[in-house]
Amino acid sequence: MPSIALLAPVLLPLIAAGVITAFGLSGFNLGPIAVGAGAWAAVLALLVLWIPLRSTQELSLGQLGFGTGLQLRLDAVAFAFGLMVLVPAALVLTLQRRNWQEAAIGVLGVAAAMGAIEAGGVVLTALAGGTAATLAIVQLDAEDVRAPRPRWSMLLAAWLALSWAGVILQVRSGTAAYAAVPVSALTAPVFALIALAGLMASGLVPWRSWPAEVWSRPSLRAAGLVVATLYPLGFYLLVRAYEMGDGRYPQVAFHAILASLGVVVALGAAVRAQSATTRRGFFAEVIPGIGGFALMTVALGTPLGLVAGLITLAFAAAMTACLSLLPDRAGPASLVTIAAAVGLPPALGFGARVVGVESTFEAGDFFGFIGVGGTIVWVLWMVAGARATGLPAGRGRPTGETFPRVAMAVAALTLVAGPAIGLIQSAFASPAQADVMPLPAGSVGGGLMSMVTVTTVLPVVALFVPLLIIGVLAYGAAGTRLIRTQPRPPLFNLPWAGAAARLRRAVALASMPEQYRSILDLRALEAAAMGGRPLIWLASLVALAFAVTR
Amino acid sequence: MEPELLLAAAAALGLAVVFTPLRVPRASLLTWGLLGLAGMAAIVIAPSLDLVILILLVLAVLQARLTSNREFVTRLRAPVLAIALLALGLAFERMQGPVVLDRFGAVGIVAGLVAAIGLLPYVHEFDPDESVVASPIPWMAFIGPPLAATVLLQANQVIPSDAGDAFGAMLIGLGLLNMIGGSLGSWRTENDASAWRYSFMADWGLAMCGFGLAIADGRSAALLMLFSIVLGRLPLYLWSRQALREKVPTDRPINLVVAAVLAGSAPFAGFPARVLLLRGATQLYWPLALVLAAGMLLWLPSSLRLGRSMGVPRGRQAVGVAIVLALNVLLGVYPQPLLTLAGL
Amino acid sequence: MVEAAFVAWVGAALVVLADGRRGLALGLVLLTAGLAVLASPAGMAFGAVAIAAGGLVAAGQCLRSGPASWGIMPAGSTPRLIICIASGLLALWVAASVTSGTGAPLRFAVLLVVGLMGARILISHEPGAVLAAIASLALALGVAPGLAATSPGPVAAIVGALIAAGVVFVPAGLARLASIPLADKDGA
Amino acid sequence: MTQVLAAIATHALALVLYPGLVTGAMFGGLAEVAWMSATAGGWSWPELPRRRPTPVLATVLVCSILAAVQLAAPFNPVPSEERSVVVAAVALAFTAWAELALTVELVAEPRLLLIVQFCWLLAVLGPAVQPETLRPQVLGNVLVPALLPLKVACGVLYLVCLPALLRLWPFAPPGDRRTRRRVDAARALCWFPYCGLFTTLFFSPPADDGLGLLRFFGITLIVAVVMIGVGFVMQRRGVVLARAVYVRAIAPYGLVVLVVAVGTSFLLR
Repeated sequence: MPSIALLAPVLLPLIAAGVITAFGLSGFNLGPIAVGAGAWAAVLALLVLWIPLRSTQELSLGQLGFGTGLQLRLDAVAFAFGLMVLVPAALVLTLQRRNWQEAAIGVLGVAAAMGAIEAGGVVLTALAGGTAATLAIVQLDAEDVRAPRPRWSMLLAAWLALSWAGVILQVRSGTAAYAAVPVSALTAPVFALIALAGLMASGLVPWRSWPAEVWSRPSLRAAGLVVATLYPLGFYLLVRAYEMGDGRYPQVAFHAILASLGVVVALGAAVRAQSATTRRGFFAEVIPGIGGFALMTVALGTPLGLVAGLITLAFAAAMTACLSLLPDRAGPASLVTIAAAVGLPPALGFGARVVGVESTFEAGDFFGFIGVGGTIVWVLWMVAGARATGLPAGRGRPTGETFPRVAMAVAALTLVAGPAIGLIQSAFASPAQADVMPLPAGSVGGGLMSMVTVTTVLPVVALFVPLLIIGVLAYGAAGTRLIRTQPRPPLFNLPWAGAAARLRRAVALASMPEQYRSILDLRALEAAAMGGRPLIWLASLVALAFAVTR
Repeated sequence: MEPELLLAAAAALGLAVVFTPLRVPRASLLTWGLLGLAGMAAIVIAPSLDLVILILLVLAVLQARLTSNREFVTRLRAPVLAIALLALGLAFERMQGPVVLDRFGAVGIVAGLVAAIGLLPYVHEFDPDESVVASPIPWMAFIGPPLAATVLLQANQVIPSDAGDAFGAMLIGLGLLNMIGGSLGSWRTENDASAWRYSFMADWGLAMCGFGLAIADGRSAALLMLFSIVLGRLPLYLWSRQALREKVPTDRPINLVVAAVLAGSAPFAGFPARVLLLRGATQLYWPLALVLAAGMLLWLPSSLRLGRSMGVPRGRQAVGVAIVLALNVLLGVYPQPLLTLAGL
Repeated sequence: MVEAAFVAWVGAALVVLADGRRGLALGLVLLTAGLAVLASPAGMAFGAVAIAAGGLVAAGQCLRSGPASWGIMPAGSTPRLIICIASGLLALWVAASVTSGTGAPLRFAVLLVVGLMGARILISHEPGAVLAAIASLALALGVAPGLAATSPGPVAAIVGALIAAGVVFVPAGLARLASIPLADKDGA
Repeated sequence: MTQVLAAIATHALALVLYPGLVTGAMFGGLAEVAWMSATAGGWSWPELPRRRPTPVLATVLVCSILAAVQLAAPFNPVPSEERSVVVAAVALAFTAWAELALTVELVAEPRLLLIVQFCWLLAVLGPAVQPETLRPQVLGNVLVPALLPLKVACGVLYLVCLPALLRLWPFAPPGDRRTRRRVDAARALCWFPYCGLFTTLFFSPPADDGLGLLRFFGITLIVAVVMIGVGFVMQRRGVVLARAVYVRAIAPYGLVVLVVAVGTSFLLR
């Protein structure tokens, strides 16, 4: 395969966007199938490029002009994250009807996200990620300008922070290419910037951030696509940081802080989920919750943790696709989705979280307490999930954008995918982990049948297959009639839950007391500065002259 | 760098003339634009700073004679101040004396340049209802970029290294002042046309910081910033005038895309400019990069406002906006040819 | 040379202090004479001629427009007088004491005229006086290259002279040309 | 392939027969009968559930048998290295909340139950932090003197939490309108994994022989009896005692255990 083919996963959606635009301008909407074709073509290209070789492929097309070259790189990490972005995006693009503008912007966003993932260096990732963020904002506002969306400033700050980290690497070590950055160049400040960028890009904060807020939009076409394309990118940065740091972050404190933050993020989502007033409100917290668990394990700095994190992220991608297509109404689709989301055994979510919690204990030292915390949060998710089964559905979604059977199929797939966790690990997660982190003997292994860690073996096939059969029989014999839809009180409300919102409101409403307004009159200040008054000019000149003599 | 900026200005004039609404008389726009271009060409090819200053005087007088609500004398003040400061600065640089004299010379040149462009604190008086050609906007967005590039290039030859630090520091200081003042002003001011004017200042702030860094990355950043002013902000401002009069904010996707261009979001030209600026600042003094990075976030609120104030471009304007967007994407993703052309 | 510098000062002071056309024209003549004399030894003999010509043309045109009076030091011109004296002393101090090397009179004249004309334009509201100041400024800018260590050639002086001569002619016609299209309601 | 099938068959056997579904159902059935007899004041044959099983029961069944096969029961077909205390803990945690899915009225004192659940998880997982292992029998075998205080503290916490988790406390769900006493099938399935996990975690693992079998089930049975006794006392004393224990004592004690766990980790670093 010629290396130029590495452009295909980025170019194909771009071409699709071009074709959609051309047809759209001539008054013809190509329809979702053709729109999805661009994304599916990218998926296919990714598979065709990766599966035959299963080794890193690179492409360099010269300098772009801001200290970085157009270097593309397809390794196991890029493959894994590429699938996480492309598959759910392709699914929602294929099924949901969009006008041609939305479709074109959506496919462009997919191309940008894929560009960020295939980028060979930090700065190029920042450029492509920033583009994906811009397109996400445009996409969301194009759909409904009044509906909640991520703060543009936060996304821009994320990618600017990454750009800065990239240029620091360029200045210090002459390169910001992931594979070429010397370990010594990844200092604590540089990593702090990368981590900050990752956290902001994916909205990984304990309070309600954009991955939860976008699910409260009246229509979820754009929301699903944006979460599918943007949410994994923050994690991608945290994973790539391992590659630059030779498998670890510059200081162990970063592992501890980020892993703890992961628990706190999942806890925040769980607390909100257990107090949701509608099922949609619960589902809104699912992706942030899974993200919190993923952050907890990815940040541990152990091979097992990273593997668990990657599997969790794959699970998040599947849930994103599922939630994007799920209608706001009771029924088996919602039930199955809730079961999958909370990680009912032997689902993929269950296996991923079990391995994730195990990885915290095996990380040693105090990381085990993070695992205890993670388990406690998981229990809170169980409560929230159980409560959500009987909540009122929510505001309802346009029927044209929901596909309950597909949503249920995706959720059911994650439920029955528990036994396949070994396969996912060996084909998807472990190669990615091996690309960025040296593997100490015995830390993680296994194959299709089981996941082998230092202290335990999780016999995924042998244990989960019979359990799955028993589960199918048991649930098959059970009826769902007894589930009562009713408003359900939250188990608890955090006393400081509304504090942030109250503070924000107070700041927004803050104004200078009347009697002090004459002291700092902004209009007068503006008039003085912008009035073109010679006296001000003279004073400025004197100030400058004074300054240069210091 | 100057010829490239001249070409950009010519391209901007072409865009403005071709894609301006039919009701606007193109002939006069073209006439005055070409006159400005001729002046800029003269500035660019002028062998000495003295000639540049003299040409500037001619341009100032010519523009001041255009019909406007503002008085002739009032409109001349800032450009003449600029010329006087530049001349005094140059004179100080040419005299033999203590180092402080060279620094004062640098003050004169920097302050003169800032006054010529109309940046903080030497802001030209602005009437939002004034025609664009007679307003201070051409100084900022049309004549300013090639002028700044030329003046700074020539100034580097006359300013001794002893005063070079002060020269760079002043550029950066005034750049930060404009960056913050411009972006905040653009966000908070009541009048939309004034908001556009402030936004030019903010962009200029970044460009001045780039020039002040006095390294290749800084100059590259400045060049890209100036290109985004000439080939992005200026045409968009021209095409927003009708909507500004109608005062109908719109929230269409195109308004957001325009906001992204103005905010310097990826993949538009402002983004690599910012990356290069951060890179330059990191090489020089990293806390400056921190301040710059924080300041760069101030662009967003104002850009959203300006994007919404543009209305929905239709017909020829829509084509023009599309071309501007394409140019900005090209510069944002692949600025290397431009930088190579500029010898950076 | 010192005398020429003094004449230039007197001329510049007249341009600053006068509001009538005669006063302005006289100021321009004196200023032109001083600058032309100062320019000639700086390797700008041809430039000096150009300066003289440009200045005289400007003075001639100035004499034909504006109120037909001297208008020197009208009521309320004390600040202008102070500026003239103070700037003269400051320029003298810088040119003679702070800086070194030959050509102190030219340094004095350039600093003084540029400074005074700048001040004149900033404080003035009369177009005629402003134009005279601009012409003076152009003349000063024309001789300013003489401060350089190497011979600057006559180009700047010629351009300066042309501007000085031309600036007092242009005003009204261009304004009319611009008035209709550029204030168009469609924005450009 | 044969190995795969054999492994699946072995695990299926464990899940269905021993120590899974059948074992759990028998043990739980006995415990339920004993509990009902104790609370009703005399032995009577309990009425079996007649309705079609609910999703709650299905969930409890799946989770309880998954937890049961993680126990260090002698002759457990699931190999020792394939067991995990996390799997057991999480699976059992699901059983406590499944009823909430039907209606809120079926869960008594949910807030309090949640606190108890957290404390129980601390009791189960706390001892695993320092040894850095999750194999239940290894944890049960830990007899390092420095870890014993923590182990004892966690064991006590486990026992204190258990009556609440088995819903032996006197708080009645608001929606419980049953007049005739029926076997609580969901709870019956939980007796064995809960009590067996205590035996597994806090006693050294038994050998795979008759004596070991006797020892394991003996201890597990004692735990069950103790729980029935404690539950009986609480039922007799009413909600006052239960509230005093679970509202005022368990959370502070849980914090003490947490401090002990952290302190132990510090000391043994």
